[in-house]
Amino acid sequence: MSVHDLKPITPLWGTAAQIDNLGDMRISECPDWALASIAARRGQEDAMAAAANKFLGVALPDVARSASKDPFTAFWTGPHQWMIEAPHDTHEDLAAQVKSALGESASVTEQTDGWVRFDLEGPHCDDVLELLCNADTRTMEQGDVTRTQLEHLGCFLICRAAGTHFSVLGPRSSAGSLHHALITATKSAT
Amino acid sequence: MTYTNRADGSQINQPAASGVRAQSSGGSGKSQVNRLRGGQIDPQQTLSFSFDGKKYQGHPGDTLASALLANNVRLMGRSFKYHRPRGVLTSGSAEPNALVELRTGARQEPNTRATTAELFDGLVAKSQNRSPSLKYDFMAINDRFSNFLTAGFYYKTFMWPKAFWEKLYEPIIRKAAGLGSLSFEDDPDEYDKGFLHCDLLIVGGGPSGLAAALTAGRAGARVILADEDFMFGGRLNGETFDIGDQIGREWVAAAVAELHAMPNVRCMSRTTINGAFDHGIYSAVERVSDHLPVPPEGKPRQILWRIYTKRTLLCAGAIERPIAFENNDRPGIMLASAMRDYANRWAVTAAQKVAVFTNNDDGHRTAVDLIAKGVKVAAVIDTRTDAPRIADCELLAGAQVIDTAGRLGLNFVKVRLADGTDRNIECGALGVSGGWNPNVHLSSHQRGRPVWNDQIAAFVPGPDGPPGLTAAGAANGDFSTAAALKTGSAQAAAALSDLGMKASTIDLPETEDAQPNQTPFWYVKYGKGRAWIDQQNDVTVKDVKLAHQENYRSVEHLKRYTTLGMATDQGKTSNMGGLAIMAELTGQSIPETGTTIFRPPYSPVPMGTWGGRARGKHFHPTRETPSHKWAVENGATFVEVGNWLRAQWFTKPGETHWRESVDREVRAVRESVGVCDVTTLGKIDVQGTDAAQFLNKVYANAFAKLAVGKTRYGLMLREDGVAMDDGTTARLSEHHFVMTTTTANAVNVYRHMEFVRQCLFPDMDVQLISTTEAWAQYAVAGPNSRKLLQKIVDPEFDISNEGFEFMACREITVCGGLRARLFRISFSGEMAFELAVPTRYGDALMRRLMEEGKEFDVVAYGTEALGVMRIEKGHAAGNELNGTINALNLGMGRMVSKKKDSIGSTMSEREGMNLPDALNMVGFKPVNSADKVTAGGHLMTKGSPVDAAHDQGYVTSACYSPILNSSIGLGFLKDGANRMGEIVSLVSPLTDLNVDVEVVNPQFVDPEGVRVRA
Amino acid sequence: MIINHPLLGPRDAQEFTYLGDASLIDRPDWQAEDAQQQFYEYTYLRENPAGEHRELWFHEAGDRSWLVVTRNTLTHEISNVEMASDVARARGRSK
Amino acid sequence: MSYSGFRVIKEALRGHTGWKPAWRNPEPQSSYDYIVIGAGGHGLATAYYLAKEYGKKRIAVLEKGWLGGGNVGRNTTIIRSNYMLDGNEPFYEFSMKKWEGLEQELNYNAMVSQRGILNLIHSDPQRDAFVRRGNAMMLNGADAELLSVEQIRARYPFLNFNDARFPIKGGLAQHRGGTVRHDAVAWGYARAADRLGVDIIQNCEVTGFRIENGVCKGVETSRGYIGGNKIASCVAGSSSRLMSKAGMRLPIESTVLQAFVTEGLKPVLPGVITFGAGHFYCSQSDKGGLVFGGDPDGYNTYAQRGNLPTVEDVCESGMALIPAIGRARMLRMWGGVMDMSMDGSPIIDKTDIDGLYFNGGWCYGGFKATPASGMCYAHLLATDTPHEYAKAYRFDRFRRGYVIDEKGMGAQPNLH
Repeated sequence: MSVHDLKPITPLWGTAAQIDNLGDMRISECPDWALASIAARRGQEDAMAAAANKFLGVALPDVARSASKDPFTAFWTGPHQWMIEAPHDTHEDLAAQVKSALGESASVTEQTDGWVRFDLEGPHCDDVLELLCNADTRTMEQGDVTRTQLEHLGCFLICRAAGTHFSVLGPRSSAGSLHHALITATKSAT
Repeated sequence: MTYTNRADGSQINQPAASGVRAQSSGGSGKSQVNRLRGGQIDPQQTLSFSFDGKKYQGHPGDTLASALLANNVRLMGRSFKYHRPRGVLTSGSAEPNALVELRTGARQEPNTRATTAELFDGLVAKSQNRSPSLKYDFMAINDRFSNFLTAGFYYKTFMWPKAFWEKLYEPIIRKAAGLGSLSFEDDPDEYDKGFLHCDLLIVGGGPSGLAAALTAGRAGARVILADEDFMFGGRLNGETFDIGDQIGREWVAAAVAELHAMPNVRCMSRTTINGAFDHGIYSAVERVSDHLPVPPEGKPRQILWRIYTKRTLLCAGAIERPIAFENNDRPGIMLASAMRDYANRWAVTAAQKVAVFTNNDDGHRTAVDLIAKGVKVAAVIDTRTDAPRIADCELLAGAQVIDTAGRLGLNFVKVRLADGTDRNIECGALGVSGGWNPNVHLSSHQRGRPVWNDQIAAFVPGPDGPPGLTAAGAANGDFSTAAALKTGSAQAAAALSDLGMKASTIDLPETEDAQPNQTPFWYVKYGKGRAWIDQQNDVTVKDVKLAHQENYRSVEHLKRYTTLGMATDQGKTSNMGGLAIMAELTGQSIPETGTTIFRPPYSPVPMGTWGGRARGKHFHPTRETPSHKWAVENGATFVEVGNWLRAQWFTKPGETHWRESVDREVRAVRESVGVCDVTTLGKIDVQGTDAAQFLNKVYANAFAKLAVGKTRYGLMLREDGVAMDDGTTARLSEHHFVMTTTTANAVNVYRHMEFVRQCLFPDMDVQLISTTEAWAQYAVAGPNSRKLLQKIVDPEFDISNEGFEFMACREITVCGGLRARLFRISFSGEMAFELAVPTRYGDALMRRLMEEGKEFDVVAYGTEALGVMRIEKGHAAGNELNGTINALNLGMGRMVSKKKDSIGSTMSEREGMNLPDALNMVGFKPVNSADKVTAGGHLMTKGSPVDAAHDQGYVTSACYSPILNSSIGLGFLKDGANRMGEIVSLVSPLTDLNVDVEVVNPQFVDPEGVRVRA
Repeated sequence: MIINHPLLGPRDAQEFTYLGDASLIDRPDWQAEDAQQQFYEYTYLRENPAGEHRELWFHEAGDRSWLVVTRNTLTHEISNVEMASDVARARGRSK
Repeated sequence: MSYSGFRVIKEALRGHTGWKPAWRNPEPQSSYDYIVIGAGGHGLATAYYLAKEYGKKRIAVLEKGWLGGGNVGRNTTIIRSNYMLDGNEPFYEFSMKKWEGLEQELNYNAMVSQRGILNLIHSDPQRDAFVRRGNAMMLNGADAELLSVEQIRARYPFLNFNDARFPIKGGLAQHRGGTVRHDAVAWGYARAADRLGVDIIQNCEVTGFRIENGVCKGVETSRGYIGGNKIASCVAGSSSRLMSKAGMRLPIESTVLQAFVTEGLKPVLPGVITFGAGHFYCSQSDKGGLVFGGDPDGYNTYAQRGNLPTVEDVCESGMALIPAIGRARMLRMWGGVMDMSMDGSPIIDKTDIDGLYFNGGWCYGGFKATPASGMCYAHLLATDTPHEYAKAYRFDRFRRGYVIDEKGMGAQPNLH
């Protein structure tokens, strides 16, 4: 890992992640994740899938699904495209690691700081999310992923545990707006 | 999946939990002289409210209308045109008359139907559209002149003198028109929007809706049951029928309790399904807090739901229709069903002595029920000569009400008996029934036409309604309770079976099963006076006749000419009457004459509800740049650029005018070094073995041969040859490019490139990812930029002019190992670099640059200085790329490669885009250095007339250049490239300006490009 | 409206950006003799039918696929949804 | 019979028995010199000016439904001449001048109300573009005024000046802009044309053209064949459908523009106001309803209805601009089908088929153009030369590269 002396800042401008507890609901800013997207080179779809399986220890998931094997989670983002997630502490250079594993079979792009991740936890996730996006979260099972619009923002919504734990990945520059939306919806729904 | 039914009591069938400060008083007190016994109110608690400043009392479960009637207040409003005194016509959302301004201050809510406003303690309501008071309204003078104010009279007069329309007539009309008033204060309440999903949406929670919900709920389907009322039950709340061995409302309560316990059923009261949109999407409004004095902290007033459903069952019931007769609009005259609702549900009568006027058996029920409640029913007047005797009161068969009396409320009705004699019948209220119209509203929202059913003399939902929608119960013309239960259950089962789900109909108890028995009767022909059809808009039978006489005969002409059905009730009680009369006049049947279809919303919806939370600062999401926090701390003034907030300039202590700050920033950059956050520029990662080939397609100029480690300016055209965007693209490795776009076009360019990739060249090996947000990117510009960067860039990377020449790019590390990208590109015209690091380090990098730059007096510069410097350097930007400008106009005609195919290259060869005197981008400098160049000014050849015919071009961008000590500008001038040195007139009549400017090279600064290569 | 995405299933049309007539896939050959006329027709002329219409939608807030949607312009009924890249290949487009 | 206040009083005193039909219901004749297809505002105006200004006889207007039932029957009633480009501004200013004397000419009160239109400015680039536009207006003889924030606040204190996401930074006003009672325009032209002998034939749908040797001889209709020397299509919203019957493809797509009205309110807005940072424009009718709209739904359609995303987008913009309308209720929404042309500007031209003429592609600017469109089309029909104010509105401008693209959106009709 790099030894530079620049201090990172969270999407909500903190030195540490922001946690909001609202009744029995919790909204957490989760900055400690590295992200890299992979897209199969034309004709290399199978080669990439095999290489990714080897690197991740788990097969790339199907459409609108995620697959996890510690320390990685991969989720589908588009035709022949996935996002890989891993802890930032250990995988700050995730894109480089992935690129060296997948080689010329894939185009790899660092996305770590393109996104802000908020985790929504508690018994009223569905009630909150139905005020925010059109995803039918009540039918989402653990590992389901969908891209949806939330506060006019294109976001990924990942079901970590049905009904009780979701991750929202939104554009980092709008972290404040997204956070505001999550807070107001939670207050309204609970 | 399960629904969370909100456990605040609003979902279950209890009277409103409205009394935050309700007092327990027991009994109605003396004031409520028209309060009867029973009903679904809570007489143990008393709520205080006021109407037009006078205090009254009511009970939980009351509406404002029922409480006013209980207090013997019949007069509740004034009509639109004639300002006629009016009371309630209905007991629900179809109300045309009893509209009030509810609440006070910023929450004042005009045109609120007293018939649906739930009473709460402290409610304040005011009558509207009257002056000075409801009882004495000056504008009632219009009623005296009604003979002059017939349908469409205003189309025939007010034309002379010509100037009088705007100055005299119209102001008077506008002041008199309108209904209630806005407060002109910002709405203080919050509104939510949300999304729901189900298999079956049931619209209406009356008998058919409840039976349907039980059927589908028990079958395990995901069901949403919505009713606009605060209680489920529909008509059963206003009737006295038994269902099986239960009285109706007990059956309702049991059904609701069962449904409420089902996790797959969402019961939504106070929720109006108000629009049927494509593919099973319905809009609904849930009134979360309207029954409370103010919404609880953090809670919305209302929620706009977008419901995605696979099937929909319309169980919206029917709306009774009135009969038109002379002076049928006096307070106290209402629909027979409303009179019955008030008595049975709210334990209220509008008067101690009432009468009923009907053409059908159902009207007689009103008499029966009111008699049972101890109200005196003077007579049932039935238009049918063979009317059955049903109620225990006088029956006048074959009789018609031909006139009424009572200035502010009904005193008596004049009846023409079967034998032709007239008789006055004293009564304070008259219940009128002309039959029922199925509530087909939603079925016609997609322009499907209802069809005529002769048996009930009414329209029922037609076959071309919204796909997936069927109707049951009274909404489908099945009026009896038994039929409603039966069809509700059957249609729900059919809908589920259509979805491949198993459902069986439920066991149905026995109940009322009367056949509709009526003889169509629309209006009383006796009398010369006015008989109202549309009460709110004051459209009378005479108006329809006049429209016919003047050949406004199609239904649409009738509606538009007379304003029939255009009031806040959208003609729910009036359209059919107008149609029937026009049919009679034209000698056609009603269905031949036309149908009336409805537009969403079913009932009016507050703008706040449609707007949701997208208001004020949250209208659109805000995008903050990586240096935002630092900028806030350092005196930045921000400007909106799309959704981005960018620092416009940084005010230093002592600076009092923005120009001081901007001039300082520009000078500092040109003299030493400055830093600008340019993260907002779009960044698109272009990878793949065909990436270079792909760029050759989307850029007009060539990219295939760009060397690794180099950056090139690219001009992107639309297919029509007009410039779409420009930017630089860097080749990081053989198969990896990073493109930048302008801030404004980032999204469009990405979409366009995906179109080219997927739709035009699907076999190219190229992958695109937008990475705008992932990298914090700073322009470091000025003669000392390299020196500053050398303090930060790790030493193994040579960024000397030889090691990193102009337009170079490289992946590097900074500050001891942080991965970064460095581009040697310049927008300012100075030696400049753009440095990108992962966004989380952007804040720290900004601080480091400013710290390390102290020895060079580094400045942060904002968009304004950026803009000044790019104008000085003659770079086109958004103002120039205005969607009508091509490469030739920009002086880049030769960049459009003729040797390859690229988007836009063919169409850019069209004649009109290659005229000899085409616009060319040039610079402008005032001849008199004190003069100002104005963006938006037009250019005229010196000495030519100043008019459009002599227009030579326009100025797109202008600024004050602190380097040239002059105002300068860029713009487009006809044949400008060949007019260097010419003095032209810059005119801006809008800003009262006409100055001489010299046409100059747009590159005011360093036209040879020495500085950028230093 | 709801667009039944070939990969993702039913999605609200609000997630998509509309471009228009799917004939925009059939970009002419720039070296054809009458390239000017062909490009003029390609760029500007439309059938604009009242009835079935094949059209391009971009899943902007979704998986970034371009789709060819067959939709009736009188009823808005959608009868077919295809991946635009498949359609493009079937119509002879390559690189 | 002539309409006047005096006549209204006279008729009132004799029970309104004297009012005559506003127009006749003639049977179609076997042939006409001029057949205008479409009894919308433009078609009726064309027929009226053909008779009135060019002295032509034997004119029929064929209408598949009821007259005035096209977009003239469902729009947001705004008139203005605040265009930027040379091809447009003179035409719309010509139209504005026609509006200014229209009611007296037609003897029908269409409530032409020049209460002003104000386009709000929210950014510097927007101001630069509006200054250019305002100057173009003034150089063409129209009126324009650049307003400061203070001037706007004085007139509209209830706009969002407190916490706007995109603050108001100024505005471009045209005081002669305003609104007109749209139905009355159709009825006024219809009545005036009828009085000049024009046959307005309702419920007469054109089902085909009879074209022989490249010459259009007449039209097949639901009421039989009708021959004509000059056949003039004037059916914006259905142009592609109709012209396809003559084998033509047009540079036009059809989309729906939704519009909305609130319940009646006591006076709120004196004039027309347009938001510059969202899709919302609004005026208040004489009856008191706030009439507003935004952008088209954006997909091709012939259904006269739209969908929720646009409804919400427009209302969100409305609330962002005027938070005081939160408690006003939207009463009704409707949709009209627009001929969206490829550059956002209309076409008034001959076709390649002799005897067949075309007027369409009005996007959502058609209503304000009604008088000028009628005049220019009548001129073309009568003289076979383009009217001086419509000479840019030619078919061949696309092929030749002379597009009139006011918004700079290119060949993407749903964005104009």
